[in-house]
Amino acid sequence: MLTVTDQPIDTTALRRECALHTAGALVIFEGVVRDFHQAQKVLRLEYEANPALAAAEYELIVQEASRMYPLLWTRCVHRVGSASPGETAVWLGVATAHRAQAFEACRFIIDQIKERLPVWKKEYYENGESGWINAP
Amino acid sequence: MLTVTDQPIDTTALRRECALHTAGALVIFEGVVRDFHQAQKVLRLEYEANPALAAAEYELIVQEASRMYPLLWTRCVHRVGSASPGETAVWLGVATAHRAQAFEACRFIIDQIKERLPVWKKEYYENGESGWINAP
Amino acid sequence: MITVRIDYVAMLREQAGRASESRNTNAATAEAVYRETQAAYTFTIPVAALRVAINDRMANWTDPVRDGDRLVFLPPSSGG
Amino acid sequence: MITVRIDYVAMLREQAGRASESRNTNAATAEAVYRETQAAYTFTIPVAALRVAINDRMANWTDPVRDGDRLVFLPPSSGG
Repeated sequence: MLTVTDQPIDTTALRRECALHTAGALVIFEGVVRDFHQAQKVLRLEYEANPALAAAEYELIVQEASRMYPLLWTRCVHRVGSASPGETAVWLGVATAHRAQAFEACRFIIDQIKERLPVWKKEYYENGESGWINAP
Repeated sequence: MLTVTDQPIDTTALRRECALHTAGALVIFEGVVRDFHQAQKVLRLEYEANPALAAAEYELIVQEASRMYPLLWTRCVHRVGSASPGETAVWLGVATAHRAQAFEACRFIIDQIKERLPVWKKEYYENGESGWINAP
Repeated sequence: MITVRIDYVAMLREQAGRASESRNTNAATAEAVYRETQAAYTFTIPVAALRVAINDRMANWTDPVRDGDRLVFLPPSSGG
Repeated sequence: MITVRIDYVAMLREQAGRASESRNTNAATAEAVYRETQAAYTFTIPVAALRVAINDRMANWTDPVRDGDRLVFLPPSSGG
């Protein structure tokens, strides 16, 4: 399940959602807002999402992953709105029976998220400029 | 840094230790005590470690990893003593600037931990038997 | 002439100066609708770099548009 | 004749029936010490499957042992 939230991501609550006695391995990825982008100091970011399309695309990604890996549990939260350096922008947890699967499935899902999830990031720099990331 | 503890691992406190504004990616691996081993139901496990040797071996592993990946932060805690299915046996967090490095470094370090860390696991089964894992 | 609803997101919202509109159009495909709005608002993102959703589902640029459809043009993802 | 301290861990502790001992020995290397204790306690783990630490450092089986050394024989890891 994917959730988008304009509040700081509660990593403790998310970790508690995974309470499987059958899981041997849990891999969590967190993307943290960085304070630099190509030598420009980043003061804050604005994330914008289309929640309905993002939720549907996330489910497609998980379906694709579950054809390759025996997933026991996945959960994702993406931040929207204003976020500061050091804050978690995306949290993804993947549980499987064995650790190789957990690493590979988590990597696959986050790579697809970065590529496909309809979420957009605008950075605001110390010099007063701003820019949408990946916009050609 | 590696810590061994005979108390449940406090994943919330560990996550809070990583507060880097420069980190872009954090990958956490958790090994969770499973309730089955080769079709036998596992009631509990006993973990035993040599803490001094384990701490030294972990530092060697991290040194090896840091020659391959630009690590910003690593932290590991291993449970010792009695643990039940569903409890976290090992927690490893690795932060780097970019996500590929974080996945690869975390995977490298946990693989080496499983291979080299002087920690031993004894499983106690529902049928009354028990066994040291990996003992030839 | 049909009427479609268009949501503008991210850079497109800023360049259009609006988050959505109801638009009367003779366009037959999603791509034709985008080219029409691109001309109207001087959007800088080429159609090849965008994806399109129709009625909350990912769609193809060659898909037909019908009266009452809701379109969203999706710039390249930059989440995470 | 020297005296070494040996810590027994995991399966070796169970098979020895003790966690440590001070042992008088004529063994010249870590391997010779292990073979002596293996005979005494009928340890089932072959030396090739073990590692050895001397004075809290990983060591080689061919390393010499000296009076007062502390040895730990390490079964294959099974942590995590």
